Amino acid sequence: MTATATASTPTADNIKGWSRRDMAKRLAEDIPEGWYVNLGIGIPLLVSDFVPADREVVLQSENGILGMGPLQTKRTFDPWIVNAGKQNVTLKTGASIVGHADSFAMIRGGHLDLCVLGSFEVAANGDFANWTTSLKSVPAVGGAMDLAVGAKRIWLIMDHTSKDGRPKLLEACTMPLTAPGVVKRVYTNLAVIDITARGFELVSMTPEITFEALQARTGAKIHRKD
Amino acid sequence: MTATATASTPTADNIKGWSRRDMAKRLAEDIPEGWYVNLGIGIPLLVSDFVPADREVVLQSENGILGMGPLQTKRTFDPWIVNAGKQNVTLKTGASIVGHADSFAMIRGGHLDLCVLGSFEVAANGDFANWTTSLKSVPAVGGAMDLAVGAKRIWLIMDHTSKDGRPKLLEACTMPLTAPGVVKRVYTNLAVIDITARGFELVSMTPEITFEALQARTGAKIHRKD
Amino acid sequence: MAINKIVQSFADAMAGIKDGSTVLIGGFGAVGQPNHLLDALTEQGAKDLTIVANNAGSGRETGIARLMDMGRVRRIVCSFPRSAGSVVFEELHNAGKLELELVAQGTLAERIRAGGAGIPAFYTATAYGTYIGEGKEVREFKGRKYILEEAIKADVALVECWQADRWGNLRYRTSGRNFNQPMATAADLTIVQSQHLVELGDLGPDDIHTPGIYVDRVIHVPYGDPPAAAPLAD
Amino acid sequence: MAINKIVQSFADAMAGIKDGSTVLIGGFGAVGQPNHLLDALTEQGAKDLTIVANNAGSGRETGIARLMDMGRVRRIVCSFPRSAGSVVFEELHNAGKLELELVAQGTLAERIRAGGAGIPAFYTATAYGTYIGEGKEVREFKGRKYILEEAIKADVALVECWQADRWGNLRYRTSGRNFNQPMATAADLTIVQSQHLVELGDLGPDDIHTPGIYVDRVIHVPYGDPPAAAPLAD
Repeated sequence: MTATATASTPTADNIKGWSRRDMAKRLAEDIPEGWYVNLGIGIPLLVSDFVPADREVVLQSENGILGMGPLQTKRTFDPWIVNAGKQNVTLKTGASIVGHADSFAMIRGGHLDLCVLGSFEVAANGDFANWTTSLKSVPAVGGAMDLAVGAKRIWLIMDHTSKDGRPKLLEACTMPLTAPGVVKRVYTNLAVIDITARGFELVSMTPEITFEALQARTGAKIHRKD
Repeated sequence: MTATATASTPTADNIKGWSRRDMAKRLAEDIPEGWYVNLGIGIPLLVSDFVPADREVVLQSENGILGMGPLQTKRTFDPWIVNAGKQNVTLKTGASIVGHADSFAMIRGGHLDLCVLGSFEVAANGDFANWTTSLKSVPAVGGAMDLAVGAKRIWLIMDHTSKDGRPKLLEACTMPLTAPGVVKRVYTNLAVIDITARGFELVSMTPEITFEALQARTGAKIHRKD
Repeated sequence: MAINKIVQSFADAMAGIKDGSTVLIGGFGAVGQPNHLLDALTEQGAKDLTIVANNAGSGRETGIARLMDMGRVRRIVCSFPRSAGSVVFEELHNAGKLELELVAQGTLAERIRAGGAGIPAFYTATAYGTYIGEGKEVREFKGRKYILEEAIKADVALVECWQADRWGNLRYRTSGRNFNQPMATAADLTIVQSQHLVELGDLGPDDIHTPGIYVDRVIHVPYGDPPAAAPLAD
Repeated sequence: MAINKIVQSFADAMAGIKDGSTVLIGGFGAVGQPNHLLDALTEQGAKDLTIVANNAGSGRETGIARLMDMGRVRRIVCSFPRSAGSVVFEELHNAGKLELELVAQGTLAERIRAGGAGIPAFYTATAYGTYIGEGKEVREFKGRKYILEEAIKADVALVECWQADRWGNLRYRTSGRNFNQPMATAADLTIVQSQHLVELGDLGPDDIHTPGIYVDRVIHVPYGDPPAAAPLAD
């Protein structure tokens, strides 16, 4: 638990670790063929660029698309197809459309193998906070809380620390929760970390850093896998 | 309340009143254009034969048909279309099909203007019993209880008395209820009777009988409309 | 005579909507927005409205934003009130002139579906243990905790679709289905603007997204395509 | 590699079904019955089953009736157990060898839909104040009384459809949709017999009744038409 105390002090840092594209690629490679996956708005959507071409993964968008393809181009333009981030996207061959009630029934009924989300904070008990940093101004929640409890697995893709060096992987979240106890794995710029009954467990880390330096940048104990 | 006492004594009876087809015709004429109507299995289905040809009424069948047409003939045979009574029926132009969950959402959500059912008994408070005469043997319920609470109006079409002359319109049902307090109108071989806050209220009756004779064949007080 | 739900004017489409109504408004992003019906509702004048929609509008000139800007809305129930362009919402909400009920998007969809399906309330894991779930009844089923959510049943639903016939049978075009489909089922008066009118029977029985029983009025509004979401790559 | 849910044998279709499973069985009347899958399940040998279906089978030679007659079923959840021909059900139930849970048809459909949608329980007016509702929790919402019903989530669903592709996207033919559609969503293992196999993309995105996410295995069973319900008039 001394790690926590150390880590809550901002750490002067010139270790950048993996880029967002590296993180997305690493995560994409961990998705097996045939999984049904929802990618949150923003960085998570990058994951779709890195799913190996010979691997069929079916992307869901919470506004009712199953089988979402890449962003539209001028050549494929169809303004009637948008994803949850309200971008114009394509449909893959085999795609299907449902309305919002059926789409969220799919999400909340435990049918997605994986949902990848960004996050402000994650705790060693699997709590995470990704919908608002504060309740002072009016927050917007969208489908985050539904995805958080509905998918079989929640994986987060996020920076390991804030810009001023404070850890985002914590003993307990400080921001309003999206859902308690649901995160299974976190992909950061410094490491890939599972969340198990023991708390954070290291899967892999960037060679730019030592385990001790990683621990120092993390707000709760990191266990090594047995 | 003396009526009740009188009526519970079987009444030797050679008044037949209206035929089933008469009852069905009378009920059909009371259905306005544009109503969505579910007709129960058996006698209620007869009603569809008497909807005036120039009046569009949309029939629902609880296994997912909206816009049910007449029974199939050898000429129109399609074994893939059945109604709730498991008869091969036709679809009208404009018909739509849904699955069982969506069909009962339609029924239970209060979207049907009317459901016509047969019944063993009905009470002056709107309770009715049409699914089983007894719980001694294994009963089957089907969609009766869903229709009973879901439709905007429940109208019953039934004999006024049992074969041995006992009233089926009662102060309180003796058989297991299908639903409490939902019946709005009863079409029998002797009369058409509304159920209001006062109880049974006479709408019309066969000229073969007097009001007193009708009352004698009824297990609760019949009020005349004001 | 025959059933004919097609109306010829926006005034007929909006007839009878009362002050104080709860109004469901379909659409997600720029797609499937019943903007012409919203403008007609603004014209019609009903006020003190509660509106239920995924977003709280953007800009000031049209749709939900205009209705709010005209002071017709007392309360909004939505999942994503704040977005680029939600200026009217923020002004009114900050000034205390517009109540907000924030609902998770899936819970919103399910509450509306429940309203149409005769389910007064249901349990869901969504928002348990969060700010949004605070104060709601918690109950455990098979070792997991859920909160109780009540149905949303409205006076009016405004819906946009691709094809409609005189019975009110509807089909949506791809992402235009969104909230339009559940909302069509959950109001006493469902009003639809349709890009195309088709003959009864043109929509096959296995291909209808919203059966006509849910629809009260249809008006033909062939406005064309929604705007592109953002500039596209070549 | 590619996703391919199509299996070539009934043994592959039934692989892994365990004793004690809860099995949803689609169909209504003679239409949409997954009878070939039921026979394959009988062959596969799993026993001590709970089955969920609208009816309790008829005859003795096929389908649910045969599965029960072979002693594989411990409990049945259905709305209409007794009908012409339900001889096996009556024998076993009367002999105390088969438990029955009688459920109103709409509640059955909604409980299954809830199982697929992550709703653990919901309130319904159906069966309040009746024998079937006895002992269930009663609660009032807006002045009306409802009972609490819990979701049905199963180990296996057996489904019949008209068209299927290798992703498991399904379309049903008219009355064949029935319980097949909600049941496909509510099991850990959904097995489908399809009259036709089609290429991926043959089913338009707006025309799919069951998205492939709900389906695990598809087997091609072009058995033709169900029998006529009764002799027809000329």
